[in-house]
Amino acid sequence: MHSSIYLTVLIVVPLLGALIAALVQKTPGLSYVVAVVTSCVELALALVVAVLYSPHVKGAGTWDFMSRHVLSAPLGLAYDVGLDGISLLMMVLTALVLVLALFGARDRRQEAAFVGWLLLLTSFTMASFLSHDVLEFFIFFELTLVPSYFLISGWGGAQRSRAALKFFIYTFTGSAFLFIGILYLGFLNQHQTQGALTFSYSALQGASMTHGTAVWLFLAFAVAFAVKSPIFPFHTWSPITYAEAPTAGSIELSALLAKLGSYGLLRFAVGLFPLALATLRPLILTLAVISILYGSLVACATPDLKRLVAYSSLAQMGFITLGIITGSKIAMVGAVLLMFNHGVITAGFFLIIGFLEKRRGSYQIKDMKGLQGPAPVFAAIFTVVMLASIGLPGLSGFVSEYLILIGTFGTHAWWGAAATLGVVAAAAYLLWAYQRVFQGKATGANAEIADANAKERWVLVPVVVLIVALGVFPHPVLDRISPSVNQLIHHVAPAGVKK
Amino acid sequence: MNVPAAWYLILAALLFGVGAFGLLTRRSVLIMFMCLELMLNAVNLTFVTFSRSLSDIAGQASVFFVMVVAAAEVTVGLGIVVAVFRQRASTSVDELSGLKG
Amino acid sequence: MNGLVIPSIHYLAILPVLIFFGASLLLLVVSALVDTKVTIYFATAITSLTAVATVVVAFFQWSYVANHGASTTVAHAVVLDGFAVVGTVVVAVGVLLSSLVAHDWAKRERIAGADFHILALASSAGALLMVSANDLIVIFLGLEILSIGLYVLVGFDRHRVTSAEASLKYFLLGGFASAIFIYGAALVYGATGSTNLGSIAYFLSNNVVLHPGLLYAGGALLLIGFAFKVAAVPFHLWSPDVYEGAPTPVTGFMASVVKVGAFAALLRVLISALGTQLDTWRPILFVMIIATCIVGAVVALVQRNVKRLLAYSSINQAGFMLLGVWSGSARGVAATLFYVLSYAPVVIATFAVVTLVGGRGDELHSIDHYRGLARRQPWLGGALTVLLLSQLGAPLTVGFYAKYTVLAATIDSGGGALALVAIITAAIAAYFYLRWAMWLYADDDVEATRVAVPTSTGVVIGVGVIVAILFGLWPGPLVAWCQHATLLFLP
Amino acid sequence: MAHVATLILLMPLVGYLFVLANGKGLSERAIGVVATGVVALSFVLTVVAFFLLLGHSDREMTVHLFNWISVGSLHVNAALLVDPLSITMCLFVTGISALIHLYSIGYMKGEKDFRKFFLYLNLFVFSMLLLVLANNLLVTFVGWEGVGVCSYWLVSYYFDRDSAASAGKKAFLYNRVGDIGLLIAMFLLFHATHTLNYLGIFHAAGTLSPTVATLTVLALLLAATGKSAQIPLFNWLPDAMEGPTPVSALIHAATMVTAGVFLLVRMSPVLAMSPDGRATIAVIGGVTAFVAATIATSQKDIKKVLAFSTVSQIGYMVLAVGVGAYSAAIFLMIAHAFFKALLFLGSGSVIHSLNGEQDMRKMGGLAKYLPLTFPTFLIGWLTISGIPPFAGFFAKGDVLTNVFEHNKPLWVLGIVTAILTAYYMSRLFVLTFRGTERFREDTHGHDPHESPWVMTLPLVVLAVLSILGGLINLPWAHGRSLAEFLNPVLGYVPHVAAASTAAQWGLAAVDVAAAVFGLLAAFSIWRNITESSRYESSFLEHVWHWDDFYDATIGRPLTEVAVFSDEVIEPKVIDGAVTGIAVATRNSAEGLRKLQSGFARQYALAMVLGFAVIIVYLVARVH
Repeated sequence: MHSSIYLTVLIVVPLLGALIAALVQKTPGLSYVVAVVTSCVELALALVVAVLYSPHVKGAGTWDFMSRHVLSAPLGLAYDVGLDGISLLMMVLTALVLVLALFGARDRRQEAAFVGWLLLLTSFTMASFLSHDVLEFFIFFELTLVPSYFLISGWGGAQRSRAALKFFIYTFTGSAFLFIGILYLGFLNQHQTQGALTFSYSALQGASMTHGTAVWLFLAFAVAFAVKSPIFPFHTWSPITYAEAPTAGSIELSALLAKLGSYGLLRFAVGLFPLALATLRPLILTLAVISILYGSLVACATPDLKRLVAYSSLAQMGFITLGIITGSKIAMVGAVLLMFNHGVITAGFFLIIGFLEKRRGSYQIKDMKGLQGPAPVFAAIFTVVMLASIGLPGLSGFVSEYLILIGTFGTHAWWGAAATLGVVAAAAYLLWAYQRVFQGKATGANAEIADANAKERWVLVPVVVLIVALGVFPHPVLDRISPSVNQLIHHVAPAGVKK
Repeated sequence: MNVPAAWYLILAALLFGVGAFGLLTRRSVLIMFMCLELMLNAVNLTFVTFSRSLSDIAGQASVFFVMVVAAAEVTVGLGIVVAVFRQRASTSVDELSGLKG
Repeated sequence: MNGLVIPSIHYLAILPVLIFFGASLLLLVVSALVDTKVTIYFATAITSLTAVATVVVAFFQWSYVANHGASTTVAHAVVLDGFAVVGTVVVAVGVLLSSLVAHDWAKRERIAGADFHILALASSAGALLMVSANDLIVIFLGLEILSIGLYVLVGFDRHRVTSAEASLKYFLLGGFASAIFIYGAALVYGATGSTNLGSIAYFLSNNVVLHPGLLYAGGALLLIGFAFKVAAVPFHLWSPDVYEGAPTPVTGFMASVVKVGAFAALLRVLISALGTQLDTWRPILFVMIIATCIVGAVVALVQRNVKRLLAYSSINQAGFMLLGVWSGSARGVAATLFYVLSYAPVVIATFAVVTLVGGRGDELHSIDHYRGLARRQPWLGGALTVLLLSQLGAPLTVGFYAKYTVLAATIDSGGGALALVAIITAAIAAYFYLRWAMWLYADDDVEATRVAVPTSTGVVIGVGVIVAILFGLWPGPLVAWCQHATLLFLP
Repeated sequence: MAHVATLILLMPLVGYLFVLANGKGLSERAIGVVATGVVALSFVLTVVAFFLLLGHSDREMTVHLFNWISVGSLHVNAALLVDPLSITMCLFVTGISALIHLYSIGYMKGEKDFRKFFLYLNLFVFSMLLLVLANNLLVTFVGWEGVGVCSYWLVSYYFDRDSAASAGKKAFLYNRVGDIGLLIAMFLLFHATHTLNYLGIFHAAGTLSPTVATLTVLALLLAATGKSAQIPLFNWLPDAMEGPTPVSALIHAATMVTAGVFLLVRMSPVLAMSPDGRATIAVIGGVTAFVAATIATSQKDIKKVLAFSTVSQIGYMVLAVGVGAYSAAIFLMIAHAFFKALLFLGSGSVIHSLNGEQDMRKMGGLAKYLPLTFPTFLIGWLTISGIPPFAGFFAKGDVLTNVFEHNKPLWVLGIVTAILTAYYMSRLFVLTFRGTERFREDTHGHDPHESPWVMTLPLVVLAVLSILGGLINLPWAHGRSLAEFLNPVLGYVPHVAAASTAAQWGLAAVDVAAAVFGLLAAFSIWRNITESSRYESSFLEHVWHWDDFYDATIGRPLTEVAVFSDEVIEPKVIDGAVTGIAVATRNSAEGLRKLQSGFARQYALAMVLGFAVIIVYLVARVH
């Protein structure tokens, strides 16, 4: 077992970065440098932790880097961090996405504030992924709203204020239920143990409850996470938000914050209320499948690229939810993997869209045509990302989607079969978008645009590399996920989950 | 002759009610003051009655407090009325509805 | 009838009240005797001194209580317990901050003389009395002292007609409310044979009530009296008008100090006196809380005047404070105490900002006047943002833990549904707090002028922000203190 | 052996990466040489592997590369299965690919994206080899999708032509629909047999329940119809002719489109478990063969004719699979690869000589201008028409004989199709090489020029192969025949009395008769006319209105639903619910604020009412 100091540093470094960035805001550009350095340090740290975690691959004990400090006994408030294979992946993603956002989506307006919010957001997200305490998770989960809100409302597009408010209020309302649920669970546990009020994950896992209570609590949790993910029909905030947010914001939101939803669903909803699964599984599976098909359908018709990615994310999150809920181990592992892959893929999408928007001053599909002529490199990279998202074997998206589908098919054949249709749908809307944007004859402004410059290519390199590498050699990652999922399932097992 | 305590209480309640009713129905600030006074005196009557029937002196003591308070209220209240009257030569509360919504 | 017995008096218990009265009288006398008007600086100095002295006294009170436990004095009419001490501290701090804001305000409005401070000190004395009262009559006295001072303070601004209107409305309705309250006290006295909270509790726990009707009616009337003071729906209608009409520093004072006094007394009456009747008054409170939370949050959505907006916001907050009362447990009392304690400085600071933006004549309170404030003056705007986020209940601000504690208490006593409704209204409230915050960062418009930030007001704002953030990061000690204070709650 | 197999697979990938890595640096010549060289190399290696395999006692060996996916009970290795079937496939895939690479050097000369073209081509060969060499369904699926995406790229190679872009998309989507079949088949098999390895599945095939077996076979059939352009998913192939002609020859004639047939043959042990499934396959194949043939008779574009002819020929193969004549299917597949590649390349050479003209009405009389293309094309024509002793005769004969043994009605359909085949090919031949010269305005009066040697050499080689191809599986040559070579890996088929030698001669005679009849018919009709509304019905020309049908039943409705959800459901329903709540709140706020009338006495009244409510409650409580 390693010391928890690593994780604490992971959480604190971005905070310090934000602080320094604020302090040096007088000198132009310096704050950006600070942020970049911070992000690189963060990523390096994340990788170090990932390496240190390796011994657990053989799945002895899956939790590591743990420690718990009670901050306020009467509040049951504690600083309690830990890392297992699932949060490991999310941690790396968090650090990675920050780097991509900073390098790929620089915004020079009030730069100090901009990077400051980004760093804060990273710190809070990191903390929520690393929390081993439900209340602590909730606090940081809520906290991520604030930086996102200011990023959107400060640097977004024309309708940014509407988008920001909608995003905040919607998710805030969703987490209201989560909050009540957490408190209820905490006191339930306290009344049982007659001990101190605690929200420690492992402690609450021990709480016994009636089936009805479990169902209600699960719902309370699920609503918040369904909004965050988002899952149909709670997705209405996402298209406008992704569209209006600045590129960096869209990246953070879709690649990272959405995963907070699915992560919470897996770790807390499923992890704490296995009893409820038996009852609610059909409902949630159905919603997931609807998300897949409906998202793809709307993506075919939606007029701009960012909305397109928003709806495709809806579909992808549908796959993830499917894998989490279906209860087959294979599918769960696939879902966790897809959380990571989808993060990388959407980041890639939004980066490219951002670059194109910078050149064309629009992300409307109708404003673009035949870009493959003047910008073959963009076209090529977009194709790779697109094919990964479609689920082309050999690229990262496929492995995760395949695992989810084959697992689901085993436990819930019909839902699995329905979800398989999503594979075609994804191809349909993405290829059509590709045709409209990149193929055909480029005229006017479209013919003029410059291809990716060196910096942009370098930003996109890691995306492509990850997409290919995880498509061909996923097993190092799978080896880290599987034991943790095993443990989770082992706990959930009573609720009739297939091993 | 010996009148049962209940009658006093009912009388007090009636007085209180009359006061409240007046407060709700009359426009003139001054009359509303009187209604307030009436209500407070109804309270006093109640106190005295109870203190008698409980044969406990504390009740009667409270009456003095109430009287003092009532006096204080009136002074302050009249001050305010004067201030308002200076601004608009009227003592009707209904004209004071600038603040709303 | 044997000779008159002078009750023994433990002066430490009533020392804060005496100090405040003394200070108030002192200022009064001085300003009466000195032919030239006493300078505002002198008045503020005295007030600050009083507040500090009171805090010091509170420290001694605390150690006394810690050693000897809670005790009553003056024929059990006044109580000295941890709860009272905390309340005293909050009131003192509230007065201090408000007077600091009023200081600059008075200078800006060219209001010479110490009148404001005299009145503020006097009514705070009332609040202190309510905090430590253990007898319905004493509570009534406290209430009246508090209110009568306020009536004048509200009408303090002679330049604005609205000020006088607010004052008269407040006076009429306040008088009505106190009449109702004292009538309730009378009925309870009739039903239980005493106005002393302790004796009432004792009586109710040992006898069967002959006339439950009397008791219930009395209790209801008392409850209404308090509900009026804390502006709970449907007894809240006065507050938006009064908040808008009153001079802004006074509004801040009302939103903090008055609430402390009212809630302290309310807790004592409902929990220590009528604790046995929990099942009776809980449903009433249940409905009242839901109405209060919803009306506060919803009506605020359509307000353009920030003072009215804050009035409704504070109605919503009052709903949350009542949650602690509803739960009726030690956890609940502590929660309400913590809520009031953490809310007071934040709201005073918020009104301090509003005072500044209000400008000469205290008129500029449309939300439009906040457009681009944070872009022109990052520090002021940032401070207001933090204060708003705290009232919104965002994590890492003290407001979050305030809401957390009351909700926890509610759920602990089985009020899950109530808690859910409350927090959803918090989500609604988030809308107007955020919209306001967003205006602060909206693109700068040209003709807007910089807002001057005088020192003492700046200090107040700073304090508010520090409280919001510091205890947001590190709520432990404060919460523990409130809990400890509640353990020393009588009985 | 293992290394050889690995190298066979890796060679094209090496070429791909090499060209990719060297960026714009390489000259066209260098690129062409490298790309062609690597493929030729892997052909040589395949030949080596072939003889090594002949030497082996058991002709079935697995080459383990690395562990790909391993979760819970799902273990998938990246591994190769070297057995007669895969080697046979490799042989003709690499061989023909090499030739077509060579041909492309000439054909694509001076194209803008010359480099990209060869990149795709190499990647395609790699994927194709992966498809045939894989030892489990999932790796096959990788290759399966790989060839699909390469085909997408190559079809929409002229991306600035909207028609090309759409065609590429269409190809990909139709294939995707087929892929659902393959995925479902995998899921079914995995949960029934707990493995995806071919050998494992075959081993457990006996335990499959009839339902699962049939479902699996149908799913596989769906996959095959997608990839191999069979009914109902056949109509992407003609559009795919938008790609450069070598692509049509390699991908859409010789190799990729036969992958479906290969898959079915590969899974023959599972097919063996489901007679119903096989019957369905046979019908699909027979009908497709016929329908496509009819359409081919009325096409004006030379490549379209060849495309439908391909569909029709593959129909024969599927038919063969359906009746359990797996070796016959493979035999026809190889022969078809030879002559169809030949025909496509020939037509390519023609098109090349006419500066890109594809309409047969603007050709004619080319025989004397194309001294090499003409004779080779002639051979191709005779071969496909089924004239002995060319490969086509034997291959088609083998298929039809087996069909005759199992299913008479389908045999009749097959014969009719044979007549049609001879007919439309002859029509094509006549319109192109005989008759009057109608191409002058295309060539601006010049004489058409024969293509360079890099293009003609492949023609010659393929012509030779078309002539001699029959040798690999002569009906009377038992022992050293393809059938005997493949037999061990093929699924068991219930035996029926094989036709007697006499009967076989009879059938052969019928085949020849059919061919000759079609031939003569074509010559008599098309000798001196170039178009005829009588013999080219628009119904056939428009592919039985198949596309319009899909468009009306699937395409447009779905689009409308999509637009509806985007323009109505999203804003009105999903978002409307939220905004509705917001508006409702706002309105109630406006209502509540009316209560705040500003009249103090009304406030007092409200208090009294509140008191009244409380009293009512208390009274209710006391009693």
